[in-house]
Parts: sequence; structure tokens; C-alpha cells
Amino acid sequence: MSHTDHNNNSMFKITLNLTMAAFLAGIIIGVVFFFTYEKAEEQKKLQKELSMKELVPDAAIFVPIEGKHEWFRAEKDDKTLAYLLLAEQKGFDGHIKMFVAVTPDKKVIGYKVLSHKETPGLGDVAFKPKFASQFTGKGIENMELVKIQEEGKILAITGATITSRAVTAAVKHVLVEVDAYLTQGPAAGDTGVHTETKNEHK
Amino acid sequence: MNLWKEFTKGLVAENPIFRLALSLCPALAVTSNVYNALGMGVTVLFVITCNNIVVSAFRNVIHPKVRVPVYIMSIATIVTVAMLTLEAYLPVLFRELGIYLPLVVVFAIILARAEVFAAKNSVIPSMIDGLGMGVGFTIGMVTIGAIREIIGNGSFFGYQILGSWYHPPLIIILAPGGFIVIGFIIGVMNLNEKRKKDKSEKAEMAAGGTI
Amino acid sequence: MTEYFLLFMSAAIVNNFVLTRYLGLCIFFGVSKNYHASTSMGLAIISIITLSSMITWVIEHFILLPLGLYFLKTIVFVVVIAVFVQLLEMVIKKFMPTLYNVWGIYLLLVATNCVILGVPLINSEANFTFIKSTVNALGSGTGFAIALILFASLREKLQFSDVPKSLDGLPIAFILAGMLALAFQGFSGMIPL
Amino acid sequence: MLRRIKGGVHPHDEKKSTDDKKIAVLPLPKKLFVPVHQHIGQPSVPVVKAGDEVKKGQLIAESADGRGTPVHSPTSGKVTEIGNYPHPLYGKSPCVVIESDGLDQWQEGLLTDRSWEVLSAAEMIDIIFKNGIVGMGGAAFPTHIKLSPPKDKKIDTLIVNAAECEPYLTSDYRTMIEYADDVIKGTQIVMKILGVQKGFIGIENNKPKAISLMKEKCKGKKIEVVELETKYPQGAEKMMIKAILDKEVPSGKLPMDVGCAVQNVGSLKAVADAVEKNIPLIERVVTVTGRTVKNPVNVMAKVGTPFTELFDFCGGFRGANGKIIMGGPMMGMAQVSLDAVVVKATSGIVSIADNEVDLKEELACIRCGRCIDVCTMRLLPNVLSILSEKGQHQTAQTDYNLMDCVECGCCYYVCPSRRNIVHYIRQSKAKNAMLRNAIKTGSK
Amino acid sequence: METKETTANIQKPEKLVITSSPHVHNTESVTKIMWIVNLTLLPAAIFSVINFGLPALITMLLCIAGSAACEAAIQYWRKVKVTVSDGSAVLTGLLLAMCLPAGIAWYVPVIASVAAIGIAKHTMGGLGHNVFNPAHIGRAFVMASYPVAMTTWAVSRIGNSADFAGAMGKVADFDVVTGATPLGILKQQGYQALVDSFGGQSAMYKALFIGNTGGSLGETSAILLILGGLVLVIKKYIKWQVPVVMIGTVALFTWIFGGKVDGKLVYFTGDPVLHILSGGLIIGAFFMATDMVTTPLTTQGQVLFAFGCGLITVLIRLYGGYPEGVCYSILLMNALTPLIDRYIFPKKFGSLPEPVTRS
Amino acid sequence: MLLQTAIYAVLAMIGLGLIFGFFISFANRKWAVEVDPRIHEVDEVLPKGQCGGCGYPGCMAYAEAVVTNPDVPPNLCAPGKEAVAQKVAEITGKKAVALETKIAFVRCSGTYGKAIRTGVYKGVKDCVSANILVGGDKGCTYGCLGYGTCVKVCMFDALKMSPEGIPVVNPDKCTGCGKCVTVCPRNIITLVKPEIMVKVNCNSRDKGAIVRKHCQAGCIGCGMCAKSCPYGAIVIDNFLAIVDHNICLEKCSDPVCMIKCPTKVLRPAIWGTVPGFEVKEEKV
Ligand SMILES: Cc1cc2nc3c(=O)[nH]c(=O)nc-3n(C[C@H](O)[C@H](O)[C@H](O)COP(=O)(O)O)c2cc1C
Ligand SMILES: Cc1cc2nc3c(=O)[nH]c(=O)nc-3n(C[C@H](O)[C@H](O)[C@H](O)COP(=O)(O)O)c2cc1C
Ligand SMILES: Cc1cc2nc3c(=O)[nH]c(=O)nc-3n(C[C@H](O)[C@H](O)[C@H](O)COP(=O)(O)O)c2cc1C
Ligand SMILES: Cc1cc2nc3c(=O)[nH]c(=O)nc-3n(C[C@H](O)[C@H](O)[C@H](O)CO)c2cc1C
Ligand code: SF4
Ligand code: SF4
Ligand code: SF4
Ligand code: SF4
Ligand code: FES
Repeated sequence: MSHTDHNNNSMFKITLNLTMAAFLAGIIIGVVFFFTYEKAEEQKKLQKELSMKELVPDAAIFVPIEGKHEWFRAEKDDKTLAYLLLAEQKGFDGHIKMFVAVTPDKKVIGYKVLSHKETPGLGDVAFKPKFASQFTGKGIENMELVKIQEEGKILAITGATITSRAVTAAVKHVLVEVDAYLTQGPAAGDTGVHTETKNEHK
Repeated sequence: MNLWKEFTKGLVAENPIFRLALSLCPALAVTSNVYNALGMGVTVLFVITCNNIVVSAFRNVIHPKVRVPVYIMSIATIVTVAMLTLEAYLPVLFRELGIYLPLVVVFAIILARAEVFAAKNSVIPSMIDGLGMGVGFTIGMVTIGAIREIIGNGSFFGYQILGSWYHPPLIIILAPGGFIVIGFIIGVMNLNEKRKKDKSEKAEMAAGGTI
Repeated sequence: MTEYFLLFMSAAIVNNFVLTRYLGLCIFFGVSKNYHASTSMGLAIISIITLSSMITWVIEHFILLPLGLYFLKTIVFVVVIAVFVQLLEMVIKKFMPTLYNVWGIYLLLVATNCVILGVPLINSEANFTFIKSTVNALGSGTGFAIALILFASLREKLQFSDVPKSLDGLPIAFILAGMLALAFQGFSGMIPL
Repeated sequence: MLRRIKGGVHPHDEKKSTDDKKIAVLPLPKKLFVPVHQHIGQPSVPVVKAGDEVKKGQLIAESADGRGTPVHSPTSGKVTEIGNYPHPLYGKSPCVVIESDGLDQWQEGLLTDRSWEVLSAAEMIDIIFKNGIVGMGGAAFPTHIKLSPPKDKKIDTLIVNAAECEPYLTSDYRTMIEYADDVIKGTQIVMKILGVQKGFIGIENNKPKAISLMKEKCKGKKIEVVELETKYPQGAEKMMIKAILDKEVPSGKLPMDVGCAVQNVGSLKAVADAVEKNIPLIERVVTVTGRTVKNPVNVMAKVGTPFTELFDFCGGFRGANGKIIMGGPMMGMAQVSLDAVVVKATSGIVSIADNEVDLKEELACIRCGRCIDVCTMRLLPNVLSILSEKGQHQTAQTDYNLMDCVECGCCYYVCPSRRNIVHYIRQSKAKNAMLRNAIKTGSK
Repeated sequence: METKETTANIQKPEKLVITSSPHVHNTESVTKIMWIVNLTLLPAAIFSVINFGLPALITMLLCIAGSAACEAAIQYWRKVKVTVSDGSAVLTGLLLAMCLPAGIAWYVPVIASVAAIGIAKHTMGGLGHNVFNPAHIGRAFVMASYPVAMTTWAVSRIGNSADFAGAMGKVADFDVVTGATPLGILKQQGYQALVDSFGGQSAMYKALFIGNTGGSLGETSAILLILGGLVLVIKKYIKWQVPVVMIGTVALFTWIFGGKVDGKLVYFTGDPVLHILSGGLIIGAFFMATDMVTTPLTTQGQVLFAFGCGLITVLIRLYGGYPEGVCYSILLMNALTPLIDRYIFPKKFGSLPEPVTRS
Repeated sequence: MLLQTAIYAVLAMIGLGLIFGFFISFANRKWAVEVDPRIHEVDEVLPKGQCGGCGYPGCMAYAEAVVTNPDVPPNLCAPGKEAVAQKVAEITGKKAVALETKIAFVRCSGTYGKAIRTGVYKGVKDCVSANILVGGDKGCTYGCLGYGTCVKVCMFDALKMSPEGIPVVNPDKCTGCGKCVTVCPRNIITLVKPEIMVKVNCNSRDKGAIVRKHCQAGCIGCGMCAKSCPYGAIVIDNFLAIVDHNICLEKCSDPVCMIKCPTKVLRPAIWGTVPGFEVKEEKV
């Protein structure tokens, strides 16, 4: 670049130059933000509903539960079909974040993983139907991980016991929470289902 | 100025990933499948082209002392706009690209093209340069993504193309495999180049040329 | 205390930036040709990462979040870091020329790099406290430096090897990095965070 | 007490075939090719020309710069030519060709009979210089220089190097057995010149006869005979000093820096001859041996005698020859031609059979570290060889102490990859020297 | 050369060979070393075939053939001398097989061999140039690729049969019974469960020592491996310090930190014997941490290397995701080797302080 | 609410620009350090990828090195490619040194077929190494040993070992750096002007008879060329023809010397002809 003109080096000019650039950037971003924000929010909600819908296809709406973080009630025709809770559990490598759906009579419907860092092909088998379907319809008394097939229990994945245990623990925890909530009222239990203490999101 | 040449140089001869060795992070991080690779490639293509246009358009009013901050600001603005848009309209891709999306800002190739090319050329060639580099980048990403996905997962764009007889070595889609695959791709490129060079040298010798 | 220690070790070794998270690769491959350069670079990275993650934390938590400007995070972080590093470089060059020669020249190189921007973004994503983000940054930087120095020493050793012509240079560096990453897999699952 | 060094190797010593062979006298060759370059330093300058008549012991070449050594005619006859002929160390080098007249007549004024005890140190150094004495342990360093250390270097110990650690060679051993008195006398002379009170004779314990003989001769003479473990390179002077005095000569320094002087037994015999009888160094004991030599011998050979004559004296060869080595098999120089001649540093000529020549291919270093374990100079021979291979000769010198290597060859001896480590090291040294010269003379 | 007129009448040799000094050499060579190491591994290899039956033999042959063929192919392609006969590729193959479970699907050993020879060894230039232990790279490669297969261990036949003869009778049997390795059980179910599975502590030690447990081929015959290793020590092919330090470090740290009572760490209650005899530590310490190509040059450096291997092994075993850790610890220390070599080298001659005996 | 946030964003950005603009301009004024202006010039032309690919920790560092250190070549920047190298060379004046008018010339014709070897050399494949072993295996002690030390040392790929065992110079690539001259243990390579007419392809100062014994292609010092040259441009020194190229270039248009030379060691200076080349007699 040929800008070696020394008169050009005044503090004012430099500052102005940068400020103008920042101003333009601010305007552009501000405008785009203004026009996309609502759509994005909508999308976010939609995404969440989609995953919840996958778990409880029959539900018409998902109502956030008062005073609880990321708890939802799946309703249809004013009837509670299920409770959906966001659970987080330490897995083989990192935390597994998943939605767990539980019927009002405290049986598992299923779970859907939102994010995880388990090994592909090993740990993530636990999120595939073959393993996940074991939970369907089971209650808290069945939430026990075994390594050899046993009636009514959860059979661990060979080579991924840790992940299996994490998933089982998360589901069990949700069952406990829901149980407490239903039997003792809204004040009981955590505000969120997290077995690890972790700072909550904004 | 030959615009076609400006465009094609980025494809192979000055491929940003394999030849210039710039922007290596996305080349590894988001190439475990073709879909993500393509998404990232197109994002970068978009950003680099826009930024080249912006920089070349404003090149005469930007003070040299604040050049780098201003360029970065321009890139960041474009990226932010892209992010906001993706979030609103392609949320799935937005989530897949994860932390790498904001990091597009610092992919060396974008700043490098701004400095090397856009800052010295007018708008049209800069745009072509950006497109070429972006396409080259995308080609690189997709190549890596395809190889990794096919070998490491037996699939292509998510479709299982190798039968169930194929037991993919998972490592190819994990970190170490990514490094190794890229290493071999560049190796094969070098090999081709060397073959060509050897051939031309031999031809030279046969023609009673300089050696 | 243990928590911070584990966070540090996790960032430095178990979830090593270069080898498991693929950040900062341009520097990693660019600078590791030379052992001494890589030691200086390691120092530069550690200090810049830590300082910039401290600054960005403050900006995020006292300006951006209160005003609801989370979407400006990227642009603000990157500009702040770039300018901060530029200023730091000038100051060191002016007032500590000897320090500048061993260390300062690496500063500008890292200013606009994934790893420097990546850590503040990760901190912000994980919503770390100030201390935690500082520890995380320190660990990440240290991890980067460790990987860089190890890798540089390996590459210097490779200069004496008989690497096939077409693999010489960047390709073998990648393959070597792959093997290093394979070795680092040994730490996987050690500290889940 | 047996003294040892750390590191080193144990090659088979192969000394059986010659160690009981008396030193024979070689028949007078018809032509002698006396090289004017027989010591470390500048070549000497011939002072005779073609056609001149010379007598045995007559000066035929003079030191060029006063630091080298003069060369003397080994026999009487006529100078036919001064030309380039094969030299066992330098390829081709100027030689004074003398056609023998068969009379072997001494020049006048030599063969005196004087006692060293009446001469002063300075006189004796002059005599040693004039008679062209160089170190006969292999390095051919001018002895008069070694015996005139700078004023600030105080030498307090003389070590006689009688280790003869090289396999095959027995010339020093035979010298000790047959010229024991001369060796002791030489030792006493050098001790007087250097003004030292303490002398040691270091002998490896595979030569018990020499040890007992020397012990007997040294009685009451302030000279102590030290038995050394048989281990190559025990005879290297730094190792000798380490084993006997437990002192280490620092890198780049000389024995005199730790107050020592080391002399080979052959050199001492030559010193005694020069000082007492005024005989210049014109002949030496040479071991001619090897599996393909019909009758291995120790022989008193004149400087300038072609190797062919020596082998002829041994009755020729049996079987095909692979290599001819001047010196021992560990440090000797392989010869391209049998036309090379005996020089002052020729302690032996070893012939190695065709099938003994080790032609296993060199492989990459497998980093086994054996070379490091045996290197008595505590270097990293493998690293040096690799640096040399990759052309980083300067790094070898600045970072890996290239110049400390004494080229003993232990590293090659043990290297399972058969790396030519010594050759690589010598290449580095040579290239660095070339570079230094180029810089000194200004680049072209 | 001009011929000199001399009186000599001997026949001059045709053309002499010229090389630099020295002109003699001892009898060692790379080929000899490699084949002898192969030999010392042979008893343990044979035992593993007895123990796990034909599947073990097949795994072994696949690894060896795969390594050798890969080396030959690459060298042929690169137009350099094919050096399969030097035994180093065979050794890599054999050692690789010793790290794999018996009867694993055929492609796993093949891919592992290609990774070992093709990626770890020949991208760097072949024997002597590689920085990582090829066998371990091969193993780590398939470990990450086929984690399920790689953690499905064959169970000892000798352990399952009442007696040795019973096991011999079943050698030709193709079936593999799978189960957990001792360290796997330890990691998953705790120490007590492990001891119980053997029926007592001394029974466990005995089984481990003789090789009567499940695991990879080379994990199960401690005594034969130790014997083989001793031969190498005596032949000076390896330095005794390396296995001693590595095993010692593992023993010390597992003793201190390895014990849990009711799930809580109690110092000095670990079981070092268990850790020494299982998880491939013996073969790692004697045959792999001693691979000269990938370890430091000097003895001091090697001791440091061995210590590092031991430490990382314990870290991985006690806190990591893998039940054993020898493979990764050696790979990680391989990566540290150039640094060790940079800072640990012999003190140069003459640097000792001068003795003050001068008057 | 949304609008408010958007306005905040603009304001924040303006603030950012103001503050940092001020900082930078302030720093620029107070803390700027004087440096060689060429460093900046070089830095300007470099791509600023800050990739470190040149082996220096960044573009600026390379710029500094290439300006201040004469040994640093101007072509290390891979992203910049040739164009940048060209510009860097212009600014630093480096090409000028490299484009010196002289190029290397190998003074030996002793190819495998023509010159005998007296021993079997089994050492390190390097001319210096061979030379320290009693002068190596080549009969002629002046001749090229053919182990290619010069080829290895040439950084510009200008020397190639011909199949006949004598290195050949590629004049287009040779920069006349003289590295090969320094390293040849036999002093066979010299630097000459590229335009010279005849070259003496031998370095032997042995007598004719000895030369003949070792090599069919060597200069035997017969003096035919010297006698035939009408301008006295050739003298015989120690049995070797020495040509004064300046006289040739100035006066001669018809080099008869080459026709007269019995061993054809005197050949036209057509660069790149492989040793063993036969002079075509019809047209000189
Ligand atoms: C590369 C690798 C990745 C692994 N990833 C997981 C994982 O994601 N989840 C898991 O539970 N175990 C994982 N493991 C296995 C654990 O280390 C442990 O061996 C396993 O959980 C034991 O299960 P098992 O008792 O069923 O064999 C992994 C192992 C390896 C070698
Ligand atoms: C050319 C070729 C390559 C193959 N490569 C693999 C491979 O890499 N991995 C694999 O698991 N099977 C591979 N197979 C398939 C195997 O031959 C075999 O079908 C498979 O291992 C059967 O295992 P399964 O019973 O677990 O499906 C390959 C087959 C062919 C013909
Ligand atoms: C490796 C090596 C081995 C040596 N072996 C002997 C030896 O056996 N006998 C000997 O007299 N000199 C030997 N020397 C030479 C001595 O180092 C030293 O130069 C010599 O003893 C000095 O005596 P001089 O000047 O009388 O020759 C050897 C040198 C080296 C480097
Ligand atoms: C004592 C000894 C141990 C060895 N250990 C290994 C090993 O663990 N893994 C391996 O691939 N090769 C090993 N080798 C063989 C050889 O060194 C190996 O193929 C090289 O690493 C390949 O360059 C060993 C060789 C010896 C002599
Ligand atoms: S490096 Fe030199 S001193 Fe050391 S063993 Fe080799 S030749 Fe001897
Ligand atoms: S003895 Fe040979 S193979 Fe072993 S380290 Fe030394 S040079 Fe390398
Ligand atoms: S010219 Fe010199 S350096 Fe080149 S090959 Fe011939 S002898 Fe060797
Ligand atoms: S080394 Fe230099 S002078 Fe010699 S050929 Fe190469 S470029 Fe020319
Ligand atoms: S450092 Fe991450 S893209 Fe370059």
C-alpha cells in the first residue's frame, strides 16, 4: 500500500478511520440482528420442540414448568402426557446432555441426546434405539445396569459400560426428580437435573 | 489481468489448505463428514469473497496504521451477519459448525487474501480471487471430508455406501486420523507434482536441452 | 483447589488444544520447524491467551451481557485481542527490547489466531467464572506450548531421517501430528469436563 | 594394580603370529622413494637434486618453516629424480628417489659415541631436531616440538606409551624386548630434557614378558612400569594419562596442559640413537603381518622402502588380498597401491584377505547407543555421523565436539548398522577445514 | 599408479579395497539382533498359542505376514533395498500380535500391521528413522478404530480347563471364549471382585505369573517373557535398568495410590504384584520400552524414559479411560525422547575438575 | 426492546472504534520504534498470512531477517510465491548478488569409460571423504572423483551428475555462488564468464605420459593448441593448457585450437554438453 504520507498520521485521522469502520460494522450487525432475532428465537424453540416431539409425538404443546429450569410438561387436550427434563451426566469423556421423557405414572418413555463427546461407534451406541429402547416403559425399580442379561434390568453395552452407566444414572435421576415433584409438590428437588454442580447458563 | 487465471490459481496451485497451509483448523475439525465440510467451505467462500470485495472497495480510505484492525472488523462483521442468518434459517448447520463458525474470523486465509490481494487490486479481480480461494478451500474441505467419511464411516453425505461387510476404522474420523489423512493427501499431491516435474526434466534432457 | 487443578490439567493435557480440539494448527505447523522458535512461541501463547481471556471476560460480563449484546461477542473479542496485542507489542518493543527479541516478535503472529480467540469463546460458552476462565486459559496455553515444543523437537529429529521426498515437509508433519494425537488418546477419559 | 579405562573395545589381538619373531633386517632395496613429507605440518624442502650422490644419513630435505623435521637419506647412492610417487598417507607426494649403490655407506661425522649425561637439554633438543625424529606412535608429530613446551607449561611426568593396543602390531613390543636398554636410555634422556622426576611406562597386560623385562630394567631409575588392562584404545595418549594418572586432558588441550608428556617406545629408541650415536631417523621396525602373508615378520625397514619389497621379504601372499593397511587395523590407512613406501610413522603393514574384507552394507543408525557406550571421548558418534551425512559439519563442531574425536574407531567396531562413523567424522573435519581455508583466503 | 621398479617379484593384488579405518568389526549386526529378539519372544508366543489355541496363531501369522508384506511392498515401490530379511518387520509384527486379543477379526491385525509399518515406520524412512514405536502405533490405531473388538479378550484355555493337557487338547479348537482381563475387572468391578474371580489372592498371583488369565497374546505369560528378557539383558541387547525402573515405578505408585477401601483412596494399600503381572507391563518393559530406535540414546536418558513410562502407565490405569496403559505410556514417552536426548548426553571428556595434585 | 439492543450495538461499536483508534494512534506516536524502512517495505509486500511457513515467527520477523541478514534468501515466503520473492529481492538487492555474471565450469573429462580407477572405493559416497583416503580410487590425482559432493552442495539444483560420472552444470540455474568451487577437494570447478568460447576440460598437471596412462581424455600438454593459436591466447603451464579467455573473446572468431587438440579436451563452450561429447569437425 502506498500510504506513507506522513501528514496522514495524525491521531485524529487514525482514530476517525477506525471509528468509522466500527460504526459501519455496528450498523450492519445491528440491522441484521434486528431483522433475524425473532426468526432465530422461533427456530430455537422449534428445534427444542422438535426433539421433544420426537420423544412424545402425541403431545400438542410443551409447557415449561414454573420454577424449574428446562422442565416441560407435554400436554394434549389439557392432559399431561409426559414430563420432559433436561438431564446432564458425566460420561466417558465429557458431559452427556439429554432430554428424558417420563410418563406421569413415572415410567420412562425415552431419551434424546442433545450433545455428547462419547466415542463414536462405542459410547454413542448408547444413544441408538437398540440400547435406548430397553428403557421404554421401565420404572425406577428397573433402573439397574447389569452386564449379563437379566429380566427387567438394563443390559450394558459391551465395551461402553461407562456410557451405559451414565445414561442409566441420568434417567434414574430424572425419575427420582419427577417422583419427588409429583409426590411432594413443586418445591421439591433441584431446579434443574444436574448431578454435577455446574454454573447455570445465563 | 486474466480473471480466469486469478480464479483457478486457488484451486490447486495455491490451494489454501494443501499448498498455502493456511486455515488448517477447520480442515481437520469440521471434516469428519462431507456435509459439515461443505457447509464450512461455503461459509468461508462467502466470507472471503465478501471481505475481498469490501476491502478492495475501501482500500484507499483505510489508514495503514489501523489496517489490520479494520480488516478484522470487516471479516468479523461478515461472519457475525452470516452467523445471525444461519441461526435464523439453518439452525441445524449452525449447531454442527459450533465454535468453528466464530473462528472463521481468524482463519488466516481470509486475512491473508485481504492483505495480499484485495488491498492491492480493484473490486472485480478481488472478488474473483476470493471466489477462487474460497472454492479451492471448499474443494479441499470436501476432499478431506469425503475421504474421512467414506473410510471412517463407510458413508457419503450420510448415506451408507459401503455395505455392512465394511467395518470402518473409526480413527479416521477422530483427531489422529484427520491429521494422517491430510498428510497423505498432501503427499499424493506432491507425488503427482514430482512426477510431472520429472517428466518435463526428462523431456528437456531428451530434447538436448540444458542438462 | 482440586477443581482448578483438574481444570488446568484437563485443558493442558487431556483435552489438549491442538491434539484433540484442533485449534491453532497454522501456528502449530508453521512454527514447529524450529525448536527455539517454538519455545518462545509457547511462552507468547501462554501469556497472550491468559491476558486476553481475562480482558474479554471483563468486557463480556460488564458490557456485552448487561446490554444484551451477546451477538457482538465475536467481533468485539477479536478486535479487542488484536488491538491489545498490537499495543503490547509496541510497548515491549519500546521499553524492553531484549525481551522483545526473544518473545515479542511472536506476539503479532498469534494476535489473529484461532487458539487465541478460541479460548475466550470456549470460556464464554462454558460460562466460567473469572478465575476459572483464567485457569482454563492458562491450561490451554500451557497445553499448546507443550504440544508445540514436543512437536518441534520431533520435527527436528525428523530432519535426520530419510523421509520419502513426497512426504517431506508438511505431509510428514501432519502424519507425525496424527501419531502424537494417537499417543495423547492415552489420556482420554481421564478428566471428563 | 591393573589400570582400566571406561569404554573402549576388545578386538581379537592377533599378535601371536609375530610377537616372537625377532626383528629381521631387510635386504637393501634397489631404489628408495623417500617422501619429503613425513610429519604433521608443512612438507620439507628437498636440498638435493637429480644426479646428486648421497651418503647414508645425509640430509636430503630441510624443514620448510623450522617447525617440521628434516629428512635424511636412508642409504648411499644416487638421486635419480624428485617426483610425485605414492605416499601411504597423502596419495601422491614429492619423493626423493635414490638408486642404491649397494654399499650402504654412512656419511661422515655420524655414528659418534657420546654420553647423554654430559649434554644439556637444549643441545639434546637440537640433536633430536637435526636427526629428524618424529613420534613413531602413529601421529608423526615432530618430537623436538613436543619436548620444548612453552615456558608457562610445567611438565612433571613422562609417560612411555608401550601399550600397543592395536591388534596385529608387535613392532613396539619387539623394540622393547630387543632394544630395552635403548628405550630406557631414551626415557631418561627425555626426562632430563623435560626436567621431570617421574616416569611411567604403560604396558598392556597381554605382554607379560615386556612387563617383567621393563620392570627389571627400570629398577632404581625413578621409572615405574604400569600394567594396563588390555583394551583398545588404551594407547591413545589421553586414555593413557587417564588410566595412569586419572587426569583428563580437556577438550582441545594437550597432555602438557595437565603436566604430562607421552612418548612412544619407538620414538624413545630413536631419541637414544640420535643423542648418543648421532644417527638420524632413517629406518624403523615394521610388523608385516596378516592372514594372507606367507611368513609374517618384524623387520627393520628403511624409510622409503616400497611395500612390495616388504611383502617380497615375507615370501609373498597366499590367497587373494582384499585390503592392505598401513598401521593397525583400527586406525591404519588402507592403501590403493602396494607402491606406497615405509615412512617414519609406519609401525606395521597388515594385509587383509579378500574374504575378511567386511563389505556388509551400511544401514541407518538404529540408535542402539553402543557407539556412545564405547566412545572413550564420551562423544555421540552416531549423532556426529548423521550430522555429517546430512551435511551439517559446522553443527557437529560447535554443538557436538567433533574435534575431540581421536578417530579410534571403537564406534564403528561395535556398530551393528556398520556405519562408517569414523569416515563421516573425518569428512566433517576435512570439510570444516576446507571451509576455514576458504574463509581465510577469501572466497573465490 | 606408476609402478615402481623394485627388486620385488611378488604378484601384486588386482584392485585393493579402500575404506576408512577401522578395518575390523565385531560380529554383531542389525539382522542378528533382530532375529535373536524374535527368538527370545518365541517361547512366550508358543505359550500363547497353547493358551488361546489356533486363533492366537492366526492373529500372530496375520500380523507377521502383514508387517513383512507391507514393508516389502513399500520398499519395492520406493525402489530401495527390500530389507524384510533383517527381521525388524517380523519383530514388529510379532510384538504387535502380542498386543492384540486372540481370534480378533482378520482385518484388525492386517490394518494394525499396515498402520505400524506403513504409517509409523516407513513414512519416516524405515528402520532407525521412526520416532514412535511401530507396534504400539499399530495397536493404538486399531484400538481407536475397533474399540469393541479390541476390548473383547480371549479367555485362557489353561485357566478354563482343569489341567494343561486339557488345554493342549483344545489347541486346534477355533472357538474363542471371551471375557474380561484382570485389569478390566479391576477397573469395572473393583479389587475384591477380581480376587474373587480367581478364588483367592495367591491363586490369582499364580495364575497371573504362569499366564493363566485372559488378555492379549503377550499379556499372559509373564514368566516366559521375563526369561526372554533376561536373555536380552545377558546378551547386552537391552539395558537392565529399563525394565527394572519401569516395573519398579509401576509397582511403587500402584502400591501407594492403587488401593481403595470402600471406594475411597487409602494410601499404601495397592496391589503392585497384580499391576506388574498384568496388562502387558512385562512385555512392554522388556521388549518395547527397550526398542532402541524409539528410546533415548544414553543410559541415563533411558532410565528417565522408563520412569516416565511407569508413571504414565499408573496414571492411565488408575485415573484414565483405559484399563491398561503401557502402550500409550510408551508412545507418549517416545514423543518425549527427542527432548530427553536434547538435554541428557554424556559429559564430555576432560570436563572433570582437574585433580589438585600439582606441587 | 429489539431496536434498543440494535442501537446499543452500534453505540458499543462506535465506542470500541473510538477507544482503540485513540490507543493505536497514541501508541503510534509515543511508542513507535525506528527501524530500517526497508523492513517495512518488505513487510508490505509479504502476504501477512503470519503463517510462519518461512521458518520465522511471522512476516515481520522474516522481513527483518531478510533485510538485515545477507544470508537469508528472498524466496522463503511460500504463500507469496515468485512474485513476492521477486519484490523482496528488489527491495533487498539480493538478486543482484545472485545474478553475478560468472557460472561454474567443471574442468574434467575423465568419465567412467575414459579414466581408470585404481582401487575399489567402499567408503562414504562423498568426494572429500574419498580424497582423504590416500587420494581416493581414481587413477588421475587431479581428476573428478565423481561422488557428487558439488552436486549435493548446490542449493539451486544447477549441478547434476551425468551418467558418465562427471557433474554437469545447468547454466540457466547456476547463480555463480561458488559453493561447489569451495567444496570440491580436487579444485576442479572454477567460475568463468558464461560467454567464453573454448574450455579446457582437464585439470591434470601430470606429464603427458602419466595422463595417458590414467585417462584417454585428459590434456597431455602437447602444446598443439598453443602453437596453433594466432593470438597467443593459450599457454602451457605444467603440462596443462591455460586459455586467456579475454584474448579469445576480443580477437578470435575462428578457434582453430580445438581442431588441433589431439585428445579433444579443448572443446567449444557449449554449456550443458555431456562429457564425452565429440567435436563436430565440419563446422567450427
Ligand atoms: C478408544 C476408546 C474409546 C472408548 N470410549 C468409550 C466410550 O465412549 N464409552 C464407554 O463407556 N467406554 C469407552 N471405552 C471403554 C472404556 O475404557 C471401558 O473399557 C469400557 O467402558 C468397559 O466396558 P466393558 O466392561 O463393557 O468392556 C473406550 C475405550 C477405548 C479404547
Ligand atoms: C477388498 C475387500 C476389503 C475388505 N476390507 C474390509 C475391511 O477393511 N474391514 C472389514 O471389516 N471387512 C472388510 N472386508 C470384508 C471381509 O472379507 C468380511 O466380509 C467381513 O470381515 C465379515 O465380517 P462380519 O461377519 O463381521 O461382517 C473386505 C472385503 C474385501 C473383498
Ligand atoms: C586411538 C589411538 C590409539 C593409539 N594407540 C597407540 C599405541 O598403541 N601405541 C602408541 O605408542 N601410540 C598410540 N597412539 C598414539 C598416542 O596417542 C600418542 O600420539 C603417542 O603415544 C605419542 O608418542 P609419540 O609422539 O612418541 O608417537 C594412539 C593414538 C590414538 C588416537
Ligand atoms: C530390544 C528390541 C526391542 C524392540 N522393540 C520393538 C517394539 O517394541 N516395537 C517394534 O515395532 N519394534 C521393536 N523392535 C524392532 C525394531 O527396533 C523396530 O522394528 C524399529 O522400531 C523399526 O524402525 C525392537 C528391537 C529390539 C532389538
Ligand atoms: S567418536 Fe571418535 S573417539 Fe569416539 S569412539 Fe568414535 S572414533 Fe573413537
Ligand atoms: S552403534 Fe551404530 S546403530 Fe548404534 S547408535 Fe551408534 S551409530 Fe547408531
Ligand atoms: S567436481 Fe569435485 S566435488 Fe564434484 S564430483 Fe568431481 S571431484 Fe567431486
Ligand atoms: S554451487 Fe553455485 S556455482 Fe556451483 S553450480 Fe551451484 S549455483 Fe553454480
Ligand atoms: S490456526 Fe486455526 S485456522 Fe490457522
